[in-house]
Amino acid sequence: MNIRFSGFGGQGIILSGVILGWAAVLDGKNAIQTQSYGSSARGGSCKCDVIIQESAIYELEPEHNDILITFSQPSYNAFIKSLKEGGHLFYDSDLVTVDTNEFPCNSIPATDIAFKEFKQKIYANMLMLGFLAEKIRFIGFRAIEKSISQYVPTKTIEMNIAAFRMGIDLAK
Amino acid sequence: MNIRFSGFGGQGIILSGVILGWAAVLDGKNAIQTQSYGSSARGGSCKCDVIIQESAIYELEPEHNDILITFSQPSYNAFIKSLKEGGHLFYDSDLVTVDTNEFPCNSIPATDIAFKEFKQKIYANMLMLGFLAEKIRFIGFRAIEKSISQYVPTKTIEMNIAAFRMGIDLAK
Amino acid sequence: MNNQKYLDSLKNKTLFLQGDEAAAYGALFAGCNFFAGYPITPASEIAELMSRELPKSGGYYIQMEDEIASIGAVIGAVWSGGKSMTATSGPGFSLMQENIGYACMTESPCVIVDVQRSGPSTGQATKGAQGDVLQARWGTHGDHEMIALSPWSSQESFDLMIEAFNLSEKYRNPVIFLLDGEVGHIREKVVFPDINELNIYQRNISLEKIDVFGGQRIPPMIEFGMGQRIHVTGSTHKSNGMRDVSSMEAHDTLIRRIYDKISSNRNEIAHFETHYIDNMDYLAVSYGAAARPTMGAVLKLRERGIKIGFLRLITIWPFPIDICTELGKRTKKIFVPEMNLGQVSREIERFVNCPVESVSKIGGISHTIDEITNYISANI
Amino acid sequence: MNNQKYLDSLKNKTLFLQGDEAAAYGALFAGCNFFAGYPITPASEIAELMSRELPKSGGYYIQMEDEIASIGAVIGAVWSGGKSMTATSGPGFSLMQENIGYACMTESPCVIVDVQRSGPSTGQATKGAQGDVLQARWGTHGDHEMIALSPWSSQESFDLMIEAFNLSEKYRNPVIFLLDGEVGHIREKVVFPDINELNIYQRNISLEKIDVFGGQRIPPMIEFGMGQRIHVTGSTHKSNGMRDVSSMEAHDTLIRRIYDKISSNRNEIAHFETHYIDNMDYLAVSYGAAARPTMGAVLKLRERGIKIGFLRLITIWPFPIDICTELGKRTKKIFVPEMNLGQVSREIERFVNCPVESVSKIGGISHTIDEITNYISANI
Amino acid sequence: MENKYVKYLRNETLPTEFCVGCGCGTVLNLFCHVIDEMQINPDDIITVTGIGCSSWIPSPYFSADTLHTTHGRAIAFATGVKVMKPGKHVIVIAGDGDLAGIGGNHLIHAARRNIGLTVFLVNNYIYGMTGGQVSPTTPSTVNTATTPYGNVEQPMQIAELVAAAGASYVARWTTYHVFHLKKAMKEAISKKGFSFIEICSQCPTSYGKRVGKREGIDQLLDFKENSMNIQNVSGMREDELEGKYIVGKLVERNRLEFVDGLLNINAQFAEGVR
Amino acid sequence: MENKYVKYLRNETLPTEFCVGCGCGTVLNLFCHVIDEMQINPDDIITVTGIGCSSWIPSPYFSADTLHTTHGRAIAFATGVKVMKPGKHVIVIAGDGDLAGIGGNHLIHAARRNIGLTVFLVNNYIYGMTGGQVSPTTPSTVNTATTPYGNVEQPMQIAELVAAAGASYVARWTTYHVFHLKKAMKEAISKKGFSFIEICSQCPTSYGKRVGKREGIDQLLDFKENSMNIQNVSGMREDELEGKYIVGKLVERNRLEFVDGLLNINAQFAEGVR
Amino acid sequence: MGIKRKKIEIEIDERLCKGCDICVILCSEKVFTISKKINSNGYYVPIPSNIENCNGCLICELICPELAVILEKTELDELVAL
Amino acid sequence: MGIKRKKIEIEIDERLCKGCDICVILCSEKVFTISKKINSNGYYVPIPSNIENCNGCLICELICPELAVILEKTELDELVAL
Ligand SMILES: Cc1ncc(C[n+]2csc(CCOP(=O)(O)OP(=O)(O)O)c2C)c(N)n1
Ligand SMILES: Cc1ncc(C[n+]2csc(CCOP(=O)(O)OP(=O)(O)O)c2C)c(N)n1
Ligand code: SF4
Ligand code: SF4
Ligand code: SF4
Ligand code: SF4
Repeated sequence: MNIRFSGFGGQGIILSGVILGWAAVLDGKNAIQTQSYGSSARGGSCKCDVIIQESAIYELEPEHNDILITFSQPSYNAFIKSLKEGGHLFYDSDLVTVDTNEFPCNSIPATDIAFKEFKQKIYANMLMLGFLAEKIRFIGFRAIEKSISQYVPTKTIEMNIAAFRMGIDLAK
Repeated sequence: MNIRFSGFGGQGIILSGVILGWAAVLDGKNAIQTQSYGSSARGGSCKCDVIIQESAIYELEPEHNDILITFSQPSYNAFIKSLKEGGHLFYDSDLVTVDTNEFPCNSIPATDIAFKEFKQKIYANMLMLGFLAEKIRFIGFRAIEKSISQYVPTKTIEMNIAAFRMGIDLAK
Repeated sequence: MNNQKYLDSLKNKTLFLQGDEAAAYGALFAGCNFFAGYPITPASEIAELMSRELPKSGGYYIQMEDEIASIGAVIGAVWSGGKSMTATSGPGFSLMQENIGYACMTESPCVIVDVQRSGPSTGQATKGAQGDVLQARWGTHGDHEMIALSPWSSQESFDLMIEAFNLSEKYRNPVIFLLDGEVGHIREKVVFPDINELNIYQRNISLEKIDVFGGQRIPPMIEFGMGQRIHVTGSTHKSNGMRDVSSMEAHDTLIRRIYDKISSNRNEIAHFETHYIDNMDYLAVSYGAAARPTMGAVLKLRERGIKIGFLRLITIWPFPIDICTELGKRTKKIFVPEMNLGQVSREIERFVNCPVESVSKIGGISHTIDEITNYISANI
Repeated sequence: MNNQKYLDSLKNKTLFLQGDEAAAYGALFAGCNFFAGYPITPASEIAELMSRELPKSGGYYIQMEDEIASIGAVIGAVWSGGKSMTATSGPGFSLMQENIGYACMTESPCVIVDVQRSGPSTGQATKGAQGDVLQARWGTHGDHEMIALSPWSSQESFDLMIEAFNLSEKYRNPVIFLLDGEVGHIREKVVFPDINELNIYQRNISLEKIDVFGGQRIPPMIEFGMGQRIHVTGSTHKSNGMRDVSSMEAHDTLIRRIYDKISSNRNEIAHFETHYIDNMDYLAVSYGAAARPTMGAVLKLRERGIKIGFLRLITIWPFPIDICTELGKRTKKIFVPEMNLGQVSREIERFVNCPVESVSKIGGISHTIDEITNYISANI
Repeated sequence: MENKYVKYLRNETLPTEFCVGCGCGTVLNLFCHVIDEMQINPDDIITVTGIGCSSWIPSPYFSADTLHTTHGRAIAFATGVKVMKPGKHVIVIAGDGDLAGIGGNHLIHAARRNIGLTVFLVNNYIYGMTGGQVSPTTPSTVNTATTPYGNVEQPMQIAELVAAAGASYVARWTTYHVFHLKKAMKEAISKKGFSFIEICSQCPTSYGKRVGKREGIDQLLDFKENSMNIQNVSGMREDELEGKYIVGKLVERNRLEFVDGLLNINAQFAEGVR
Repeated sequence: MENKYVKYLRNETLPTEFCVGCGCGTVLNLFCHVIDEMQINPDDIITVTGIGCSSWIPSPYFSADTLHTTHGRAIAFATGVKVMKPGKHVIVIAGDGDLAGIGGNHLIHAARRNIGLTVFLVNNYIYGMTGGQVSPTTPSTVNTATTPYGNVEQPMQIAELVAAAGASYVARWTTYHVFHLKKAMKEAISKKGFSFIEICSQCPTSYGKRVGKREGIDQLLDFKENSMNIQNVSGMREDELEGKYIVGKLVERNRLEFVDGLLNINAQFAEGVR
Repeated sequence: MGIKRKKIEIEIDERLCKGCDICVILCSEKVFTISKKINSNGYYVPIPSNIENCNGCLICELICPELAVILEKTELDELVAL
Repeated sequence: MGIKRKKIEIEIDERLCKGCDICVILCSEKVFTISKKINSNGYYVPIPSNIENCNGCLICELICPELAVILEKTELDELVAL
């Protein structure tokens, strides 16, 4: 399964991918995570890819994705082409306008909810991760929560997990 | 014919070789000149090799010399081994003590004569060149004089040629 | 906290690490206690991790003013008892070349990581490549041998870095750790070993006065501060280290020894992995990032009934000549997927008579499995 | 005095020159008007002559603070209308590698002289060698091609330097002038030509706005100050020069074009000389200093009735593949005298099936004719 | 409608790729003003730059001949340019890491040589482009990506160093001091010989966030509040000056410009070989 | 009988390969005296050097651990040495071309970093070993092998530059000032932090002969006659100072030494990962 | 020479502005206000809502890192304008 | 504390001296004279011919580039020596 997170730098895109990838490993699967960085992480679109498989992973850069998660219009525009036929699209409904109906779409106004519920936009990524995890049940919630608690600053673990769980609820 | 000039830095060793080599070319022969330089030119022995041939010269560093000219004891010690059987040894009789009688020897107290006759030790090299040129008649005197006048500072051409000619006379 | 305690604290841990980070941890396990470097994409992660972890294990991190200074400090540290390393990418690796030659000439054990990016020149700074393979061998002036290793995963990056330090100490030669931007930046699972079960080659140090630069094929070292007043120089030297720049014999003896200590141990240094070579018509040879899709392609091709074997190089230099020569006799054609315009493929050509075809890809995106599969299918 | 007058004053002169000096005069005849360098044995004579002669011909000499700055200034001068060069030896050549890659990437015509000395590292500073042959090809990071020429006499040093500038301008690539300490320091007869009868390749400059970095295999240049506001970068760029560091296509197109412009013109660039190849059992291949005693040995061996041919390489890179392949088919064995541990011999191995034997000599003293003669006699 | 100075830029490259609130854009902006006010035709400008965010100011944005070189080597390349094009304005703009870190030697030697380059060093106290590693100008004790436990080195006083190296014109200003900086830029460009301005600039992304100044404006306000003119600092102790930005003109003097020196020599041969 | 300081030398390397009357030998001589008077065991000294005649002072002559590095890089190598051996005296001796020419960047950064090295820069105003090419310290107008029509560059004021870079101790003396220089060497070696002495030295072979001073003594007499103490030059004009050797101590100050800084950090982890 | 009266027009270039708010904060006369409107690049472009307060100091135009402040200052000759 | 009398011995190490004559010229008391005798390396080694003039300043010993001046200064306690 190839998953791409995308958006602006500073939206926690890469962290989402790392958390998901590590969760997959904790869940006994194989996973690799890659990201785009450097100058393009400042201005334009930023992306983070995760490949999760039962078998050994030999592909390094997937040509097509099964899932695309996007938090900005420019990144949506840039990456929508990479989504496989039948792939799933997740996006922040406040920040992205979708101009195709080729794909099953799942959206929440994650950033807005995060700001309203947790006082900080930065929790949008965990909201979305929960939303994704519930919609596509491929990694155990436990593993994801464990992964979250290992990757976010200790003081924010609780909030992040709360956001993650709210994402799950929103998907139900 | 392989000729090696040797002595201390500052005795005009290399200039002698260059002048002789160029003279050979002016005389219609093939000639190459090489020299040792760098740190060894400061302290220890310094050498300058000239190869003169009618045919094209393919050898770059002669293993053995037909003629060795030497102006210092250390360089004599270092290079006497390089002289071929039957090779000719030329040296400044004040500065070098010869400890072999394997070779035909030719010596003059060139430095002393230079100082006495020309007020400067530096003309010893041209004295020796004249001495050599007369003893081993292999390059025309004309060519050598022309070469001298091209290589020494304009103001000293006359003195250098005078020294050269005195060398010739001393060899007669 | 000393190194032992620090490493105990990491015992048997499993982490999700980039190849760069895994390499840095590998170095710490190998006993690296000095890192000097200069930031550059895609190698900066190594410096950053070392700056964070080295002080914990009692080592030292220093960011120098450039790459030339970095490799200089690394070599200075070696002779002062350090196990030391630096990490850079192509532009910095080019700048280091003069002093890499110095490390060869003075037989200074150290590890130089080159996380290859898409070149030449500044190229595509954030994209991976395998374009420095021949530079790793020939980048510095004058005759020398070189050891270079290239891992294909984060776990191997960790493991191989330990091997890099071991080889470096054992052969008293710099070792080039040829990561590529792809492997350097993939994050995947890495399991740390128990340091007490690892085989760490301890520097061979003589407490008595011996010839540090000759006498035996790989002389033991004496370090600064041991009261032996050693003399270390990149100029031609006698076996006691004293400069001798005019004798042909001194040079010939020194350089041939330094050369031979590597090339005559080729088979001991050369690591590789083979798959399906007992029953093959064709052979794929690859290494580092490109070896992963190649492995995927080999599996696919065999599923399709194409008898293809796979040789994955782990050691690139000294080149694993014997295995290439042998496999070259048993295959109709050799395919070499590389993220460059054909570098290892050239070396293979020297040892085989069958056609060698470079499956090259440049521009910073690694081969897909399908690309390699299709290329090979179409060209057999 | 301008360049024309200056060169007229040298017309048809015969001088007794070192290979270094001859190379410098060759550069002046080729129209070189900018030299930036840093002293180093055995290349300093080139700088010294240029510092003396360039002002006479209206050009500029500058001694920089190091070799990195020197090659930098050289490239800066190129884009500002200069025909420019630098000269160094191994240690400096290693330092220049990063910016040599920049010159390749930006297709900046210039000439870099490497008067090879005995390495690696500081080695034997005053002794000649041929140890940088493969470095000249692979010294900088990333995929690139290279042009490198190696003369065997003072006269050829002069003539070939003109060719070096011509090739550099024609192919818009740096050219490495691989002198060796031996040839660089022999003094022998050199005859200057009449500048008016020489074939000097004039830089192909476009007065109109065109793509300076693409569109055709070797695009014309536009220089600074022409009002075209060009953009020159060592990062991956589009054909108009503007940076594009994320597109695979941009990189692939650029790098393959730069590569192909050299390799596809291999036979036009590759100069060599053959002797006795019509009737041979064995072949000697050599170049530069080592080619002289080799020629002497070939003559001796033939006198003794041994049928040996001689291929003298003048262009080392791009490697003259065709002649090697062809001659390789007609000989039982190839002998390669080189003042290194076998560098060109490795390249030959790629293209022939017969045994290739390196007749290597290191330590700063060139082969004698007898050494080569005896070696070949004993090994046929 | 468009800002009239945008005409000095390569339009297709806009908006810039600089981070939001980065000082590099301000330097670019001021540079356009200066060129405009000095009525210099951009065709008479050759910009030379290295590698780093600050190097992007001329490359690709400013529309003139642009030589984007390797990391740290801009001044070396520019030397070749100036020698061959002494009539042009050869202007180097790059970062602290580039010009004073890896490139420090070229900087001091060019200053000593007094070659007629104009150098604008954008000092953002960090290696911005590579993601926030310590730079030679990072203040002591600051945590960066490679000084996680605080920087133990002293920051380099670049302007003072360049002055000691022999430059003809040296000043230091911040991106807050737009009027002073604009004036200084004009002086630097007009000055014969090596002229140099250290421009203290904000980098919210890689530096600011490490010192609790996450937005560009935060560092600008710091510049505003903590700058002191060089004329007022003599006699102050080192510790009193900590955290201060010492702005103003450090040096202005007349010495033989290097390329003039070369031209003088060549002039001796104008009529024949001497 | 033998001079008692010869015991500090590698006897088999004597007599030195320096030219007759070269100042390098005097520096070597004084260094032996200093080590003797300070009662430093040579086993506690690590000398580091570059390439050039001056670099031969420690390598091979002085009998201690010796790291003879590449041209210009001595200070970089020495940095690695000092970090791993903070208890040893790490002493760098090399030439102007080496340390301030090609190696200038390492010099200023080491001074800034204030790493506890002792650096003796032997300034002979020329590239001696390579046969007399212009150096960054060659005075203007002097003809050298590569400035046949006179040097058009300004000479670098190395001591002033190193002071501006942040060194803890900076002085300049000549080989004529043997007593002062000996004292300064002791101060430099004792000083915590980066300490630096520029030693003006004669090179009859490659420099002296180009300025009409063919013997070592000629330049020594020039040093004798034309030196001025730094305390007496303030207020003097540049042209008044031409041809003068400004000697004396430029700087002595206390700042955190770099390796101490590193050790402080490591000490934080002495009891566990923080 | 008569007294001059200045006419000032200020606009912000939507294409270029990145919403750093430097102009907003540094303008001593509070000419700009932060907006809630996102441009196509995703940035909040300030609004020059109090142009009449502008004293023509030019700092906004000079300091804007994106050359996005378009400020036109027309000096009208008072005598003519009257 | 008594008055000290100094006994000074000066020798030049033939093996090391290169005949630069720096000692000869810089000695203010003219202790050394230039010799005509060449050593085995070809250098003219000065002769410390006027040792009695030596004021013990030590400059010759310190400045000799070859560590060739051997100067032994023995301080004799006057009282004891008497
Ligand atoms: C030889 C070399 N080393 C390292 C790098 C990586 N690199 C790119 S930009 C940069 C430093 C940027 O810092 P600075 O010059 O201060 O510019 P800024 O980005 O902060 O404006 C570095 C180290 C490189 N490109 N080349
Ligand atoms: C990278 C490199 N460039 C150039 C040289 C050649 N080289 C040897 S010594 C030297 C300069 C010597 O000058 P300096 O350092 O002042 O020492 P001196 O000989 O004058 O004491 C140079 C340029 C070298 N060895 N390595
Ligand atoms: S990283 Fe810093 S310097 Fe670079 S563009 Fe962003 S704010 Fe500017
Ligand atoms: S060349 Fe100069 S510095 Fe070198 S040994 Fe001779 S006198 Fe001394
Ligand atoms: S300063 Fe410029 S970029 Fe920033 S908000 Fe104002 S107009 Fe926009
Ligand atoms: S100073 Fe020393 S080397 Fe020179 S003459 Fe006197 S004793 Fe000899």
